Amino acid sequence: MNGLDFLGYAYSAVWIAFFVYLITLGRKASRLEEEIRELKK
Amino acid sequence: MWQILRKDLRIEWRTGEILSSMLLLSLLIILVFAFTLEPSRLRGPEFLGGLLWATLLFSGTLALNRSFLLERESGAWSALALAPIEPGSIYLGKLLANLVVLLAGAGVLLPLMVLLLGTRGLQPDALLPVSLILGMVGFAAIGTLFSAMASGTRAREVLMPLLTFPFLAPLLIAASRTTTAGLTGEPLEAVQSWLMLLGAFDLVFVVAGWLFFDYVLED
Amino acid sequence: MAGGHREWTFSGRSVRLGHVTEIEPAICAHALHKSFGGRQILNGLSMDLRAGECLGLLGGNGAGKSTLLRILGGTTRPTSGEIKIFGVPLHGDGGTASRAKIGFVGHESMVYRDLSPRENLEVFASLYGLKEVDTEACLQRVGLAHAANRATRTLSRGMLQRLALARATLHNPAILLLDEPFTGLDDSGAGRLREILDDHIAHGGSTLLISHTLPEVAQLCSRGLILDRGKFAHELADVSDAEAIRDIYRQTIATRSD
Amino acid sequence: MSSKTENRVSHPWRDAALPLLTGGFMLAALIMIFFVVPNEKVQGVTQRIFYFHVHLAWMAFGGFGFVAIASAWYLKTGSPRADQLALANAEVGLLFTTLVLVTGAIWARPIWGVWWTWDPRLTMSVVLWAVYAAYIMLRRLGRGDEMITRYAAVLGIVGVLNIPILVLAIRLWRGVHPAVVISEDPEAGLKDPTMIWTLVIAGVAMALLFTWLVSLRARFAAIDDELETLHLEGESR
Repeated sequence: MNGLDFLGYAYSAVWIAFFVYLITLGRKASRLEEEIRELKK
Repeated sequence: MWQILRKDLRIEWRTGEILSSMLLLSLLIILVFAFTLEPSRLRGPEFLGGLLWATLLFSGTLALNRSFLLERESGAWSALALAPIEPGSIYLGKLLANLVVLLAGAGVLLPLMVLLLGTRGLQPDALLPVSLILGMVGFAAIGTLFSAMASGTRAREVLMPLLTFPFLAPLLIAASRTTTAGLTGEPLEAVQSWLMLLGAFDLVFVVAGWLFFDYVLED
Repeated sequence: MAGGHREWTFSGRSVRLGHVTEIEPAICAHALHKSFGGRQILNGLSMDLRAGECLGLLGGNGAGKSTLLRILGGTTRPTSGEIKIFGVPLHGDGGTASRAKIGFVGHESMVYRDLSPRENLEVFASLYGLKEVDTEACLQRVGLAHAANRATRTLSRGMLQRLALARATLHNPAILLLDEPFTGLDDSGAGRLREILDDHIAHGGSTLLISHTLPEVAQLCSRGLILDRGKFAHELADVSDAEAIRDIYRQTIATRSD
Repeated sequence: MSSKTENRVSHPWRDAALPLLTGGFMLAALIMIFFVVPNEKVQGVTQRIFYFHVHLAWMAFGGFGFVAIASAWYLKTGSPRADQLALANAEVGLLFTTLVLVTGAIWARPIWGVWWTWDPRLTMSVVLWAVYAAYIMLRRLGRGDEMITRYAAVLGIVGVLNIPILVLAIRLWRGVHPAVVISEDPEAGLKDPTMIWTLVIAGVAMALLFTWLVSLRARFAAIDDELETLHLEGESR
């Protein structure tokens, strides 16, 4: 495996991790929005 | 607009506070240049434009800050907001008053720098005042708008240069270039595009300040 | 101004009565909100200042009285809401001109410390576009003639308050917005302020007065509003009896602690 | 907010399509850049960073444009949504500008032999970085203060007015003394069609990522604002 391939795998891994993080952030935002809607009632 | 210009000049004429503090700081900055850089190397006229603008930038920031501190003290700024004049006119009045002070400062500072740095081989021509005035209009336009904003916040001394300096990047490049050209007798053609750039900068930001001051005047 | 002769001059002096119409209130504020530093100061507040009336604004510390007054005067911009001065929106076309109808005395004197009282009045006269204004008479009216040329920086608190009063009444405004105007004034100063107010009311001017001294409100005002946490808690149609106000005031504050 | 009564509001575009599309395109772009696309003739492997670098820059500057539009919208209507969008665009734009500077430095080191040079584009990026860092600083200073929000909106609009002048000034400035000359090899540049494809895919991926980040940031800004109001209402009850 040459250096470029290695970098490619590394960056893809980083991206997938970041992607998952962003998805959880989105979930968290939805949950908070839900809670605020509840609180308003 | 003229009322505000007259009022500011009257105060400045009486106290001389802004101009004297600006000049004193300028002198100190020249000393700093002399101590930190080898003074004999600063003799070349090609550095003078840049050194002058660097000095004016720092001392001018002080002057602009001070000018709005005067307004905020005892809340006179609110009285301007109460008055039946267009916010744009208040902006132009403050801009002109600041411009007069800044130009006066530059007028004193330039010969002082030539004297202290021992600059040789100067050939000043009509380009020099033109470049100083064009540069100062832009500086005062940005500075008046942003120090009006900064003076309303709790971190005014820090915020004003933070907001102003990046905006002044094109102005500083153009003004130091043309001022150096005006000092060394370069032909006008060499800096024509720089002068046009300065003009455009002045026009854009004077108009922007005039338009947006409405949102800055009131708390 | 379109239609009707609301403004006319009498021997060179604008007569304030001319502004008064029965239809339009002097100030009409609608749904004012203001938050500052993450705190809601005004909470959807609406009010009228009727032409010719003297309205007392009551409320505890931090109820939002001063903020309301500054917003009505146009030195602070509301987060949302609308203000009309004699039917003209304050923030809009013609809003600049309607600022000339307002005289404002706030917590701060709003004058330049480096100019003398006389010079200050000259500056403000020029800002209000007054060609010939008798600054002498204006200083005389507030009893500051003897200090006309002193540096404002050296004036005492009460003298500054007098100067602020002179500044606010310089242009004979149809509306006076006063935020605890008696603060710092001695007996003679307070007497002069009362004279000015009586004169203003007699000429049909409208007044909005913030005060913590209930007898003062009872003496000067014809109507009262109690402000609590950015909302109006109570309207007092009759404020002639200071004791009665005090009772209602206490009641309003008492309901709050529930 | 709205008077919607249903408990769960579904946002299929925001919650599903946008994340999935971004994830897919970004993965595709990474595969193209690292495994598919051939080396450029002159700059070699280093040139691959450009597939991201260029789009990062475009999205960052586009974001600053959106700051100005949202700011103008805020000044016109006072809508909190506009303000949240301006903040989100400024923050994500600043993040992307930071990445532009980092990728620029990584590229400059092997090609020009230095980490930093006063190249027009790099200079431009660093000045804009400072402008929007000051913008965010101003906003941090006055959280929840309507006056500061108004000032920031003015700054957001005036900041964009500065960009064309800045571009002209820096072009003129560096034009006088060309710092680095890149060889004019006719073989250089994007000659292979896969290079163009990579560029396009990376561009779409970057645009999607920018949109996703901005939408997330704006949602959290809205949540912040809502919590603030709820807190205040609770206080005055």
